[in-house]
Amino acid sequence: MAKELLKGNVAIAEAAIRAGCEAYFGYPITPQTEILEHLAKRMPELGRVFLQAESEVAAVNMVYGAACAGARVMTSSSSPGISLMQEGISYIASSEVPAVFVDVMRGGPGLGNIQPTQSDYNQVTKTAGHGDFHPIVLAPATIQEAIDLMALSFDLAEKYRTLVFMALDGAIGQMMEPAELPPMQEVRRERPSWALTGKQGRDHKNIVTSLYLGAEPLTKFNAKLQAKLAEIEANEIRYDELLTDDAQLLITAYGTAARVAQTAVKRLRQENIPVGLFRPITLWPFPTERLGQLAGRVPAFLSVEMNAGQMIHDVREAVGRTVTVDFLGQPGGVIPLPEEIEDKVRQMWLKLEAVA
Amino acid sequence: MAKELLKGNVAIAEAAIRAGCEAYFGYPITPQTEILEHLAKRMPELGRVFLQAESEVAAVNMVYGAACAGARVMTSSSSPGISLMQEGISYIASSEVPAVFVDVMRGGPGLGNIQPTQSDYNQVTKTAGHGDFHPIVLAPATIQEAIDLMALSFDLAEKYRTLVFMALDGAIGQMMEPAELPPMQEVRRERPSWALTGKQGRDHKNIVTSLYLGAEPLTKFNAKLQAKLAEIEANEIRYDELLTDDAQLLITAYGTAARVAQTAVKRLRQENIPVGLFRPITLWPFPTERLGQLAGRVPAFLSVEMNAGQMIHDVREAVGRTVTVDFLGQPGGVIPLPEEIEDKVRQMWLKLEAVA
Amino acid sequence: MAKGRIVIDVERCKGCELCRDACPQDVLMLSDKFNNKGYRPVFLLEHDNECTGCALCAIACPDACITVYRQVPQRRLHPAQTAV
Amino acid sequence: MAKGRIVIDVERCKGCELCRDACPQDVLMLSDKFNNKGYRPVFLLEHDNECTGCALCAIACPDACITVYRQVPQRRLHPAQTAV
Amino acid sequence: MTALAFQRSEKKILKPIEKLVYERPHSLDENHTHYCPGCTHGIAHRLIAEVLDELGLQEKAILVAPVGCAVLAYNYFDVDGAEAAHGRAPAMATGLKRVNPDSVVFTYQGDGDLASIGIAEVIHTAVRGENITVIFINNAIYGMTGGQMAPTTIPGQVTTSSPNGRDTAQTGYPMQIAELLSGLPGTAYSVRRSLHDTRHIIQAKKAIRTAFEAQLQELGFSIVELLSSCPTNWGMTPIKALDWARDNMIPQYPLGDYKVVDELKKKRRNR
Amino acid sequence: MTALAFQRSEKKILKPIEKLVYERPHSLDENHTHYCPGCTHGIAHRLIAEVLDELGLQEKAILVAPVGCAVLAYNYFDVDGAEAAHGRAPAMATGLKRVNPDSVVFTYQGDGDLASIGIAEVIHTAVRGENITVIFINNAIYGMTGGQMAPTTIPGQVTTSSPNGRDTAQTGYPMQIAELLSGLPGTAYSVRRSLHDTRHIIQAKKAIRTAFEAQLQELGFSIVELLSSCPTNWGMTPIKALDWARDNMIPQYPLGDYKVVDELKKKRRNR
Amino acid sequence: METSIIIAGFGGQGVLFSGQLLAYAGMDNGMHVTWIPSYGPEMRGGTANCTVIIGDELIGAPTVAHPDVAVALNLPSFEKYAPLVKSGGLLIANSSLIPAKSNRTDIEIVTVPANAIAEKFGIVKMLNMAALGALLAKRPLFTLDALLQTLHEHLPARKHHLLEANKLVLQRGYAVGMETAVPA
Amino acid sequence: METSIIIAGFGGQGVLFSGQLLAYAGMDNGMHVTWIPSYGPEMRGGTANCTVIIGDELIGAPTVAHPDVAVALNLPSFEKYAPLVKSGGLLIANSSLIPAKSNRTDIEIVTVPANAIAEKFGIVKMLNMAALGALLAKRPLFTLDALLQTLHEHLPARKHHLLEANKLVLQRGYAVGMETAVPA
Ligand SMILES: Cc1ncc(C[n+]2csc(CCOP(=O)(O)OP(=O)(O)O)c2C)c(N)n1
Ligand SMILES: Cc1ncc(C[n+]2csc(CCOP(=O)(O)OP(=O)(O)O)c2C)c(N)n1
Ligand code: SF4
Ligand code: SF4
Ligand code: SF4
Ligand code: SF4
Repeated sequence: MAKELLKGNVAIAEAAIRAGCEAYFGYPITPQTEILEHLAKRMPELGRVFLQAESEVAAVNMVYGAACAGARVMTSSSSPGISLMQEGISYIASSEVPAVFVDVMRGGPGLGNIQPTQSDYNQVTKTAGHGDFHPIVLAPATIQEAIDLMALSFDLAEKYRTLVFMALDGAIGQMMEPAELPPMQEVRRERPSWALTGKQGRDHKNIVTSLYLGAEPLTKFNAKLQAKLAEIEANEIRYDELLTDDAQLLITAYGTAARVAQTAVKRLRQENIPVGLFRPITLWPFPTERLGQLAGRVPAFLSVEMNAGQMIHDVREAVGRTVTVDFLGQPGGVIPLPEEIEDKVRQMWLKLEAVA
Repeated sequence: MAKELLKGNVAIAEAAIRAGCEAYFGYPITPQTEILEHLAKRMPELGRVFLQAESEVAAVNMVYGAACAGARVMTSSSSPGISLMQEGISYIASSEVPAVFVDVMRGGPGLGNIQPTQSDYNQVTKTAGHGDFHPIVLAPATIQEAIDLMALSFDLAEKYRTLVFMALDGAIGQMMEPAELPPMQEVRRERPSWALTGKQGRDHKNIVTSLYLGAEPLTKFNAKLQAKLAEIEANEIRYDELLTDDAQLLITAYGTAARVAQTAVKRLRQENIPVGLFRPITLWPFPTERLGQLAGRVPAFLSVEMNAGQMIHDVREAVGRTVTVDFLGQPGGVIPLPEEIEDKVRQMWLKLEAVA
Repeated sequence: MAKGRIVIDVERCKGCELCRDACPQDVLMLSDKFNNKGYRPVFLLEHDNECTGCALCAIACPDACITVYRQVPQRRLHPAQTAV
Repeated sequence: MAKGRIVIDVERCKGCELCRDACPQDVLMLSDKFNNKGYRPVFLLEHDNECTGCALCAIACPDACITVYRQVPQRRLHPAQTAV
Repeated sequence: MTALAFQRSEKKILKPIEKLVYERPHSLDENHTHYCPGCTHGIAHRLIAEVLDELGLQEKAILVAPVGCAVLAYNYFDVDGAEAAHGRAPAMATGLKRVNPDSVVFTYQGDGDLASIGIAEVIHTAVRGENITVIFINNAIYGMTGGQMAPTTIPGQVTTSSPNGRDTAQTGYPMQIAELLSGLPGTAYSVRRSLHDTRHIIQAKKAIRTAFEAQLQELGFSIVELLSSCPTNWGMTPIKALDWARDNMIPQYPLGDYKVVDELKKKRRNR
Repeated sequence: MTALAFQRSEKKILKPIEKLVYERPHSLDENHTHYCPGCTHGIAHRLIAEVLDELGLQEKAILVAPVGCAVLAYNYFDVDGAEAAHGRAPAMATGLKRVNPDSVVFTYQGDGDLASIGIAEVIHTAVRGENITVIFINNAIYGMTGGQMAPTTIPGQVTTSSPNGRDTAQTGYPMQIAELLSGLPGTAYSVRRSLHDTRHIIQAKKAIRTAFEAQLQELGFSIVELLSSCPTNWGMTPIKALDWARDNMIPQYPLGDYKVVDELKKKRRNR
Repeated sequence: METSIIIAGFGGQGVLFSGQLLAYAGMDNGMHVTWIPSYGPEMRGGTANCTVIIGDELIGAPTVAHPDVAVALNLPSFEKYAPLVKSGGLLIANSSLIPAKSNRTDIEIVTVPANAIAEKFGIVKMLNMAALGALLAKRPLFTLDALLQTLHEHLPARKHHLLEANKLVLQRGYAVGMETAVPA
Repeated sequence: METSIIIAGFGGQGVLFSGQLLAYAGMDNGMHVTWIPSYGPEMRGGTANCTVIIGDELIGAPTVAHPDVAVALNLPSFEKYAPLVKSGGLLIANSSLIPAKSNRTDIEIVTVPANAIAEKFGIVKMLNMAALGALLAKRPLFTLDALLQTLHEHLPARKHHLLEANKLVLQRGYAVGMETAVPA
């Protein structure tokens, strides 16, 4: 297929369709409503399920229901809507049914605004609800990557029977860029063995629940869940490195912030400043180990985020207290400019050179 | 006043009353329902407001409303209920109205069970909703401390116009212990100048909102919010230390886990193992700096938590990668036993000695 | 009057007495003994033999403990009804 | 017929024409010029002088741009109504 | 075959033989329930299972259990089952039904679950005319959490969160769910029945049957409200509790058919 | 005083003098609204402000603004105001009113806000007979987010999330909020009016006035549903939009008084 | 010095209250105490137990793996806790409902026909008092009179007429406890 | 090499579409492109702008502080972006609506009476095409024909009858651009 100029939100919606998404339940909220609107048009056309829910609370529980039936199902929302989904998300995690969530983050807290941010990094990576779990969190930096990760997200969700979040800052949702869509995948007809379909002659009933009464069953379940999360940590860490080999200063950033950082890195290299970019693609599991390795020889890090500094704590934990970790960014909906990063890196580099 | 044998939930409820709490809105959920039930009896008796909301979503928004009016207001819930409150919590944070939340944590994720856990550490300390903010999080380890912190929580909430969480594991809510209640504080009659009361002759209207349209206003607001959070970090860190002076091995734990650790420490000291206990009382702001100092001379840490390991990441970030940080605990509703901690510490101590 | 007979799953019974209350013949009673769950299950006063097999006890029972049989004159029987 | 007069807050006006639609005298028109918000505000065709002060325009206006005055014979005036 | 032949040959003896007139429905699982002695949750379960048996739906049915005393209902029915978040069973059922249109999906919900925290979901499910069935257990209280006030609590009724009796000036009036939902065009069937004695239990079962038939005929949303007892939290013996339900709940919650679409009326006449 | 004296002295001249017959209400703020040209949100604002003026409530009133096009309503009224989470205005109003019983609290909500995401809160607020007033703007669409389907969207109406027209088989039937809430005992006043022409606007204002009077008399929950237009998302000129509202909305949403408690009826007769 | 006590039995046997009574008495007598129930699923029925710790210093862990004392009022509790009592500890078993025996020789076992005593000297509901009597005989944390005083203070007024019967049951339990010799 | 272009104006002036058109044309001509709107509050009205970047390598940052080119279709946009254009850059100003002048001497300024051209050769809505024409005259990212081809492909069929008029407007804008000399 040829490249098309695609808007992030539309690309994601169409990529979900191409990945065989069978059902979508969601509620309008800027800046992701185009996902819902695209699916409102396309899903019925393809004989698949589209339903505008009465709220995000209803949407997540409809997703939960469809996921229990073993259908490829997704929803999308933005920050306040994701907050409303926390209980349902936790139930889904605890029931181990696969589901995909798209969070196109906007300015917060509260009603905030609709500008692009990465202010919900903690919310999606640390819990996304009560209890001990993490969804897999994928953060694309280009429209093409958004398309590719969208397909991956369904596969990972089903492979691990877990939740996968596509975490987009609003800019990725709103921008257009040429990208190629994969071929159409039909909706899968067979349902997994654990799915609720009615017994239909099965010799046992299937049950999906998140209730584990008493300390023992829940402890046992949590041990299993943690083992699964450990497996995901072992297998699914994804990241991208730009000029890290000889870097003396590393920028960590994801999504739009990483794109901006990439521009800055290129320009700074022209000034012979040995800076590189480390871009986590999975925000959870976080590439802690690799960052730790890099910290062995890189004395200074700069976390660039479109928030008040959230991923920086994961970076700090990964690299330890013996290296510098600085921060650049702000919440509120401002995309950082390459120039700001360049200035900051130059300052850091001056300091480093002074020490050396 | 003399000591009484008080159940944690009841003590908290009565302490809130004594602190002049004017209004309570909540929804039943085990293991905190006694808070609601105690207030159902006492608040109307005292001419104050008690209302059972139709849901946690409604409850948090009623709290939001009463907080906008400048009333001392609180709610209480447990893990799934707190998940449902995330949106409202984020609005409250963004509107800068004071409110107090009690979270008596139970087993998760999902419906889980009703046994005591600390599995929502991340949820309450890292975000408690979308956007960049942190509530102040207080974690008492005894009933007396719960009573004392309850009064403090209202004061802090009003001082900083912020949210304060009392984070209790279910055990603190359910256990009984002798404690002393403070004298009764009447409901404050005057309302703060920013409160919504109707203009009542004021020369300007008051507005409470969490909407900051456009990137500039929201960025400005967030800068203000971050400055406030920094001020809280500077002023309000609270922790407790037991035998840390000469410790070579430090347990970090809070709430019930810390009580158990205290027993273990006492016993281990009798075996001449130089172990101490570091107990954060504020989970946010986290005593990062003090822990960092201690890491300067303590080579090994053990994080004991009633979850799968959440605070341990804050500990790791604080102490760096040059010291050992081990973990003991599990989610699911099991209170750890002193013996388990003792075993673990003995193992760690043997290793430390072998290295030395 | 038609004769009936009931079979009670005593381990399932919680001794709530709703069946006893519903029984028009008053032929149900709580046992003196406890079952494994710690309840005193109900039993049919067999000697009276007054159960009509009306099944009202079964209709009232929250725990579906009761199976009901009724004697019917054989000629009135449709074949299909006895086919197992 | 009573004579009326209206004052339009032109900067507030969005040129929606709901007032014009509501005016029974048809004495309102959109201006050719734009206001600062970029809208063509409405104005009263003064020369016709046919406005009755019925205030229907004001009742229809979503932006509360219109103030309406009406000439009334002075004797019918209650003192209170003119006190400022 | 042989047994039948044998009986026929004996026909002339005219010795009465024993017929099975009631047995535990197959759509119930063998597990013992955790319900308190005499709690009518068990009766409601049994009736649903009988209807599933009679309509041959055991292999098609999917239960959505609530949060409430019936949280473990999936252990008691021998059909596929899910456990919903508190109040959200209708939304979950919607998700299930939309991707499984050939299955028969029903929720089982208490009054805290459906009328309080879950009112939005049940209303919108009815608004959409979602083709599912709701069995609604109205016992005027929150059972599972130990007896707090529900939106269905009777004025003056003492509960742990209305210790001086429900005060309508502060907490409002009981919600009449069957009536409320009957007003929505998407609702095909909305009735109220009671479980307080055998006559009413039999009527309740007929209503449950009609509700499932509405779903089978794809007529839209169907709900049966069942007045139920909670002996434990009402602090009564099971029998007293049924009397209390009769004397206090029925006056507040009149039994009756609040909405029956024509397609179902015809069916009932023909039966 | 002097002006008055002057006029009196001139009385005999009988020259007509100019009387102010309509001016911008004081309870409106000076800010310009961000509403699209001809959007009836502005009319509703004006009517509320006129009623607040007339009843002398500006100093007592507290507005709770929704999430929706009216999210900034607090900028347009000169009264104390809060901005609620999407759909939760009635819960927020409950909190405000319970601790400020002497104030006059009203919410202003769109149909997405009130009928979709916020249906639970408005119903329970009515169930409790909470002494607040709700002004409900029914424009059959989600305005702020760019024209998606609302629960009030007319069957067949094209929106961005029902691109082939609202399909009742998939999405259900329009919600009749005034009717629905009138069924609850806690509701004192529930009516539907329209803003599509001046005659109806005048009637709408009277209803708004009665709703606030209900609150002042502590009669419980009051709501006025106002059929409104959204020229932008309906893709029409403001005038065409009002015609569309008249022709398409009124048949679906009959105007009328769905509940008026006796205390208010008396009052209205006496006026 | 800390004494940890687990009391366990059926829901209706007064398990939680008797634990609270010990805690109150401990507090009234100047000791540090904690009481914690093992609260079960959000549903009815089943067994209940609680842990009471009484000591002369602030109490850390409110639960124990191996209690100094276990009071088993029914068979399931006996089966669960008999093996757990700390070596050298005490097990009080309600012999009215517990036919089984423990083969542990490293703990002291006192069998009290608690239901029988309660029915004889009061009403069957007081069986928990019989067990507490035996407990105090073996572990004199405070005097019988002190416990009675506490009972008086914490029993609702409408139950004060039962105090005398409670006293008799408690005393009889105490006597049984005193009679039981330390095992070989 | 990257060229960054900001197009800004009133809501109805075709700002977003003309940006997309440039992006499409860039893509069709084998270049890397990004387009990003600055999406405003969730409400109507106000001004709109978008940033287009066209380059020969994968594009990083989709926004810029100082664009190579700014196209200002109304006065507020002119006031906002005139000072921001990169030194040596290009500013296209719709002189039909922009009476003001910039005192910058380090950039090239082309004034195009876009409304007037559009009204004369097509309809007023095509004013954005006049501006694009001028842009291509000064920054030949691709040929006029290439842009027209792209327009043809992305204009909905029901608007194809307008293609010819669009072409005229575009050409006229191009001519104006060509006529404008580089400043001293
Ligand atoms: C979000 C959430 N809130 C509260 C609870 C606690 N909770 C469990 S069941 C229940 C009420 C049950 O009452 P009802 O629905 O009437 O059913 P019943 O137990 O009476 O059958 C509540 C409030 C919960 N589990 N989750
Ligand atoms: C929790 C949440 N979900 C969704 C949104 C996005 N949103 C903003 S306004 C709105 C709908 C507004 O429609 P309506 O209430 O009908 O008011 P109108 O704009 O038509 O006046 C939505 C869905 C939000 N801000 N918060
Ligand atoms: S006052 Fe009446 S007549 Fe005059 S302009 Fe307004 S509507 Fe027309
Ligand atoms: S109704 Fe108001 S805003 Fe609309 S044109 Fe008339 S004066 Fe202007
Ligand atoms: S608590 Fe009430 S509703 Fe729950 S099982 Fe017991 S009797 Fe039934
Ligand atoms: S979008 Fe619709 S409802 Fe919103 S202001 Fe514009 S016309 Fe009014």
